[in-house]
Amino acid sequence: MSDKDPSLRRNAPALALHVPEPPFRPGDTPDFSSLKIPAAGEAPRPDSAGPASDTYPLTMTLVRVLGDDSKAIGAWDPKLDPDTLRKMLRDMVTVRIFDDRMYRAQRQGKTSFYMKCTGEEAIAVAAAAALDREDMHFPTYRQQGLLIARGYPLTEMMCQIYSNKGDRLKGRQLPIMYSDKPHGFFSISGNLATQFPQAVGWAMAAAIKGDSRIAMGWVGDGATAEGDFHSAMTFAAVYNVPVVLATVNNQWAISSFSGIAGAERATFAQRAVGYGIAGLRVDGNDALAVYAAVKWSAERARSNHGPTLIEFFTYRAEGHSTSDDPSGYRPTNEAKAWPLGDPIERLKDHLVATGEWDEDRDQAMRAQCDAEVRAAQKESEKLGILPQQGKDDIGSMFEDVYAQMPWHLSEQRDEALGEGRS
Amino acid sequence: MSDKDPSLRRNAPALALHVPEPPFRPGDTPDFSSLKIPAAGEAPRPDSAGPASDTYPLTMTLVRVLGDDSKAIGAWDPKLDPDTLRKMLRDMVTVRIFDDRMYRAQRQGKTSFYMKCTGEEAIAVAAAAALDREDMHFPTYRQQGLLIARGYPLTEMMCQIYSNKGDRLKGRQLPIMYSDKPHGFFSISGNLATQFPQAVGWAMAAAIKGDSRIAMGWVGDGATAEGDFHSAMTFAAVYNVPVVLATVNNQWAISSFSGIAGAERATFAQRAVGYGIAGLRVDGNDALAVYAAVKWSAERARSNHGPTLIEFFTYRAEGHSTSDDPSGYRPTNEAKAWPLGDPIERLKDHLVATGEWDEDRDQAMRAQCDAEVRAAQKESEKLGILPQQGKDDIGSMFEDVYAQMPWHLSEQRDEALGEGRS
Amino acid sequence: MPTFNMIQALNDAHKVMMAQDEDVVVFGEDVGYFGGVFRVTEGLQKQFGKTRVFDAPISEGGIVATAVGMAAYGLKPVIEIQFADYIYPGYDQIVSEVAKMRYRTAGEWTMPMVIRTPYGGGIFGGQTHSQSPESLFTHIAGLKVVIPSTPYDAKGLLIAAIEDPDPVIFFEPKRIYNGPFDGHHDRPVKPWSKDRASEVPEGHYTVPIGKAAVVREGADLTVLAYGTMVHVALAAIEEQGIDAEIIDLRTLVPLDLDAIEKSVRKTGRCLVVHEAPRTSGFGAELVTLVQERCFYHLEAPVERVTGWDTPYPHAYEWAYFPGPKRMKRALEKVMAD
Amino acid sequence: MPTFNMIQALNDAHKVMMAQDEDVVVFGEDVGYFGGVFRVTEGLQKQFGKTRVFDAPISEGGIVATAVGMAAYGLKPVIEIQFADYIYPGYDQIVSEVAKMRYRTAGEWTMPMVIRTPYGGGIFGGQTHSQSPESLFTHIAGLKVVIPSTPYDAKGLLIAAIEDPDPVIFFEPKRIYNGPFDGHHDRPVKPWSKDRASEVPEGHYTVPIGKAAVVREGADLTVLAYGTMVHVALAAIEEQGIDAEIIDLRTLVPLDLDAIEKSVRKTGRCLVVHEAPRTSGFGAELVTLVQERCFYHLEAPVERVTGWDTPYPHAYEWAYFPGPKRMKRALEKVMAD
Ligand SMILES: Cc1ncc(C[n+]2csc(CCOP(=O)(O)OP(=O)(O)O)c2C)c(N)n1
Ligand SMILES: Cc1ncc(C[n+]2csc(CCOP(=O)(O)OP(=O)(O)O)c2C)c(N)n1
Ligand SMILES: [Mg+2]
Ligand SMILES: [Mg+2]
Repeated sequence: MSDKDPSLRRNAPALALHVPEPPFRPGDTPDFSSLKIPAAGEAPRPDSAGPASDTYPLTMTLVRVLGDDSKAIGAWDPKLDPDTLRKMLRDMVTVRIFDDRMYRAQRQGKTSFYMKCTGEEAIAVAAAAALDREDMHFPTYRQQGLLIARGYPLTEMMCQIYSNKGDRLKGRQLPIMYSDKPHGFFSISGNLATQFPQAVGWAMAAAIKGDSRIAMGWVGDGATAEGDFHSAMTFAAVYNVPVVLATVNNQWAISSFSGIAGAERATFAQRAVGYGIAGLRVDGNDALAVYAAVKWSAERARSNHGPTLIEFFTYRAEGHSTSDDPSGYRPTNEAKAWPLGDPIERLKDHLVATGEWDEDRDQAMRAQCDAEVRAAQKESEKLGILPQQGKDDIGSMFEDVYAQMPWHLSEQRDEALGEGRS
Repeated sequence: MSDKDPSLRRNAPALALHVPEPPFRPGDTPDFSSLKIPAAGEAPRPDSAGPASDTYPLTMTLVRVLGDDSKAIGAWDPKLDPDTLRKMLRDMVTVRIFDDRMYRAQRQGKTSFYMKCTGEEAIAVAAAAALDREDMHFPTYRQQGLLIARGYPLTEMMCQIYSNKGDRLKGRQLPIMYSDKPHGFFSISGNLATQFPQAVGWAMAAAIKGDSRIAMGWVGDGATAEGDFHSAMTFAAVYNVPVVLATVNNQWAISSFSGIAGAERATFAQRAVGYGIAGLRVDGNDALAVYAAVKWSAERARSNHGPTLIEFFTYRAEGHSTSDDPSGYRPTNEAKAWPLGDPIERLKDHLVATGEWDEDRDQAMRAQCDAEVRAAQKESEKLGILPQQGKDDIGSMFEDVYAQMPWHLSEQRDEALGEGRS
Repeated sequence: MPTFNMIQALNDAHKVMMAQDEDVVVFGEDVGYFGGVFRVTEGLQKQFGKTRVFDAPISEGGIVATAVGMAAYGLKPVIEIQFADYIYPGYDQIVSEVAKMRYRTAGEWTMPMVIRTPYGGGIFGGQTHSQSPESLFTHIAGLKVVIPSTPYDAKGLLIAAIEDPDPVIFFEPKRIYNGPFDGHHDRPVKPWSKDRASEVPEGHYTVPIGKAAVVREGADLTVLAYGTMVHVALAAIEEQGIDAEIIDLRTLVPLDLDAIEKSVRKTGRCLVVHEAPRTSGFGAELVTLVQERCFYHLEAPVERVTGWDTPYPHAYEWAYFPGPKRMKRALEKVMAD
Repeated sequence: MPTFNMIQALNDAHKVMMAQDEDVVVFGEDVGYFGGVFRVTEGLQKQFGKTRVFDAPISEGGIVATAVGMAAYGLKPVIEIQFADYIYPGYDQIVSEVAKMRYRTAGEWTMPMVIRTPYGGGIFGGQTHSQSPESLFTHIAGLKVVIPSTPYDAKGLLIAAIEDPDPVIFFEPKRIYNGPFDGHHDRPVKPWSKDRASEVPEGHYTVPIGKAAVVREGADLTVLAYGTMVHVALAAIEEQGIDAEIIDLRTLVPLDLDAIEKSVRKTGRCLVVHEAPRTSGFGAELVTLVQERCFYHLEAPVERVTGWDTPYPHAYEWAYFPGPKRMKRALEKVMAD
């Protein structure tokens, strides 16, 4: 029995709960023609040392650089040299191929789990290019592009995915939960959003120490709902922290569309306004726009002008993970209908349009990337695949809980070793 | 040894941590002359059924109704009849006297703890007047005015404060942690901000049930930093929840000024912009403005136009609680210097200025309130004060953990009773 | 009688209760249109509408907090935390609010709600899809803690939990959602349909909260287990040929101490089994109670079989999981002493 | 040698370490200019500057999370959670991040930090200023849990905690901040200055983490206690005239099991004492370990003296607190059996 007694209320209207629903469900024909996409080059580029309020209009539009003619246009054009662009293209292609191979490896039973970032490659790759090599990233599981762009060996990534003898994390983490300090890539957590305020803490430490390195935190659209998002924003605002906070809005959180995280009413970039920090909303499938926005935010942070929240607007083109089948909650052809295109094709077209690239070079580059990935896979599989693991070196399971193994873990290790032998 | 190696960085500037500092510390002469206070009547009043963005300018100013001449002015004037105003004045005076008596009772050793709301009386009292009697409040410990305005017996409040035989909460809660369902006053929690998303949940339930009652949640400026604040805002925005969310910005959280919660960069009302819900910033010492803002938000919620975040700008005129001595962290005369005045005097002056009140009536009313509070105190002290409690009915300590007492609590109760006898 | 796996049984319990009681609402991450990542809430939104079954933002704290508000209003929220490993952002609301509300309001406000969450190992879920945090809830006065081990119990206990006037943390052993598991990961997976406990009556029935089940009678040893470990324990004592009495606790709080005492008084030996890490696991409370109550009946120290005091390491799934080998050694020990 | 109460001793430990190690930073609610609501950080901001000692927003989750980031950078954060009752919003970051970081990164990232927090009853703080949640941390692999009971130990243990390469949850028994407490709330309060343990050396010294202290030798009974209860236990056995050995655990994880075993083997009886609720309290782990390791030496069941399995009720402060009467009955029981 509920408390309510509607008779208490005269002629007040009945209240109603609004439950957001995505525009399209399985069976519908996705049609994004009503989506308002600002033209490339339109967004103004304020001074990165200016007041945060200068950026507020930018939280409700999209910073876009690549025009329909594939030319770079407007104030946000980062005017990158072709070599940088070609490296970005190559990195993005490598990510795509890497994802495909590892997805397949999971399907072949070589590991337990995999997550792709298909359609989102521009974001991590261009962010890596825009930050300095010594800056620190606090990523989620869809920023494999950071590692690849920073030259982390593919074999290391694969060994982690296979939890094999080459896995520097000793088989302890779920596949793709990479960690690498030398490459400025903080340990990925399975607990969503935890890394976002951690990035702020790292940058606070840098500021305390008078360092010049900054941090960049990452979070998904769905995970912005966690309290940790608010912690990150609050601490970043209070202490004017030199951090770039990125929300990758790929419009889905497993089966929940971004409306369940609040996107019906406000952009994710707009959250910045609430805290009085700078905010930018960026076409995440436009590598140049991504680069430019991260560069701007990094400049701002590095000159003690404070944090920036960036929303990268994109689309999760594939399933959430190997455990997910998106045909259960969205039309299968929605990714194709998504109007902001494939970030790889868009960057390639730009290079072609500016005479810096052609089909032949593209084919050759892709073949090379493919060969590299295959070679790395072969190499790493020599060190084993998951089904063979977990039998040797069982004692290692008890290491690194503490710096020194306490008695109770030594005892348990001996028990476990005893089991192993029995 | 820290990680940093400044030599890594060429000639980048040193990063610096900004640690907010209040304008005045003990020894300083508080001077608020640079504080920009918008004139009463200036703020426009948008349609309560309009888009949230209509309110955004209102998040960065102050809705004020009572002018320097003590007349009500502008679109927000709620045009209340004098009886309502006189009741509000009376309630506010009662709150002030109640606080003084109970503070003194604590100092006399009659109870363990007390918290005043001096300077903030207008907020709860006017909010109670603006909402319907059946609407539900999820308060903090500084909304005693809600109970008093809704006619909750003072003796009940005092019995709770004394944890005595008359305490409906059976002596289980710290003084002032009231709870009363019939008066639409949810159980106060010692854990800051927990009630804020609970208010949203209650209002979600009302919406699910097609009820017409709405909820109002309350939180302090300091406590907005908790993750629960973000939960409340997110759920309220996502489901278009019929809830009024109030932040009482009294500029202090124990010893920390509001800058430590982010007030240097954005108002607390501005948080609303980040979620795309309506936001209002209100002079909390202006009872008419408080009333008008709550009324507007309630209308909005009740007509399914969604949630509103209101910031009530005020000043905590006394210590945080009986455990606190604010002279350790702010000038003792800061409260006096605070330019927005005493809410009681301001409402009184308004009534006088409109010919609805005079000094004699005021004196008489205050004497009456004083007598009522004294009588209630006498009455409730008949039922005991704290130092006498906790000896009888020890078995009650084990009730209400569950609906049915499980064996382990029966056993423990018997043990406790055994101790009591020994 | 239909044959259900545990997911179907839980789904059916929702349906029964949502049809019977309009105040029951269901929400959580991905539970609406999609029906939950383990599909426990499949079809509920279609049947009962979007305002009674809906997706929630990824905020376990917000999910619990809004459920508190709903319960205060008079609804009965049944919420899903996607994995028990993700319950911690909601821990403050559970510990400080849900658990204490009846007490601090002297019964004025109560918190009839069910917090469902899949827990436990055995699926190569790594550190954050394998945890067994039940003891962290057993320490909190005001909560009931329930863990079923069969489809029949899952449905009956879930219905009882929804009808219970107090908040219930309902842990679902995800490894046995689709079939019982004897701990031999290298053997073929057995479906529930081959097990008698998959015969689940239609409609409303309850399995009482606070009552353990003696799933096997025996004379020489009492084994206390719950969730997946009930099945692992059953297999292990058969393999070792020990005439053990196996008690499936089903409810950890309030505990069925009578059943435990009775059995240990009879057998004189006791083994406590869980997946969670050893130190301060619920096994510690069980051992303590047994030694407090049956001290003079004990012929040997009560033994514990548990997970290790480490995070749950991905590749070492079977070295971490308390499987047949760990059971065997403990059985030998407790019988030899 | 200066005479310090526990607050001064803790304050001094901060000063020693902040002067010695530039990477030590201190933050939390009200810890900056004001010096903390219990004044433990008084004067630190003035001495070490605002960027090393500062107020934090009221967000225990954010405080722990930013400390994680700082530790990842290479700093050593010493953070204050104003009351242990308010640690739960930070529980996810502590359990999922702080505790597991070294493990999940195979030692690449470590979390040397101290999370200080006042805990326990005896001050009429009601439900949310009296809790003893230590067992909720002892279950989490990767954390160390330390609880001092004297000014001397407080300083030495806090310095050891700050120097420790692993995260330490440092519970401070607030009832004895200003003086030891024998459980007789009706007697005059004794200041620390009358106690030998208030003689605190200047400068740097450590009390090792993982080592218990035998605070009274005895032959007939072993009492395991920590925090405020060490003093309550001492008084109780004197009053009962029992020749008990009292062990102040000082560290709960990693536990000094050797000291415990040695004592129980000698005495044959054991009583475990804490303020926290009984069910799944740390006492359960202690009882379990004692019966696992000393079963054949035990002459009677190990007894527990604890808080009740209820929230901490304001007016019933002394009916809840495990004081002399509860001690007496348990002592009689454990000695009689
Ligand atoms: C605290 C927590 N709650 C729930 C989950 C389960 N979970 C894993 S990924 C995911 C969706 C995240 O969506 P989003 O943040 O948008 O990131 P995306 O996957 O789209 O990159 C969920 C709910 C989790 N890992 N952690
Ligand atoms: C979760 C939690 N953290 C810390 C505290 C301790 N505490 C009690 S009141 C307070 C300050 C609150 O300030 P604010 O929210 O501004 O409210 P005000 O007291 O000014 O009304 C603090 C830190 C608490 N009660 N709960
Ligand atoms: Mg997403
Ligand atoms: Mg305040």
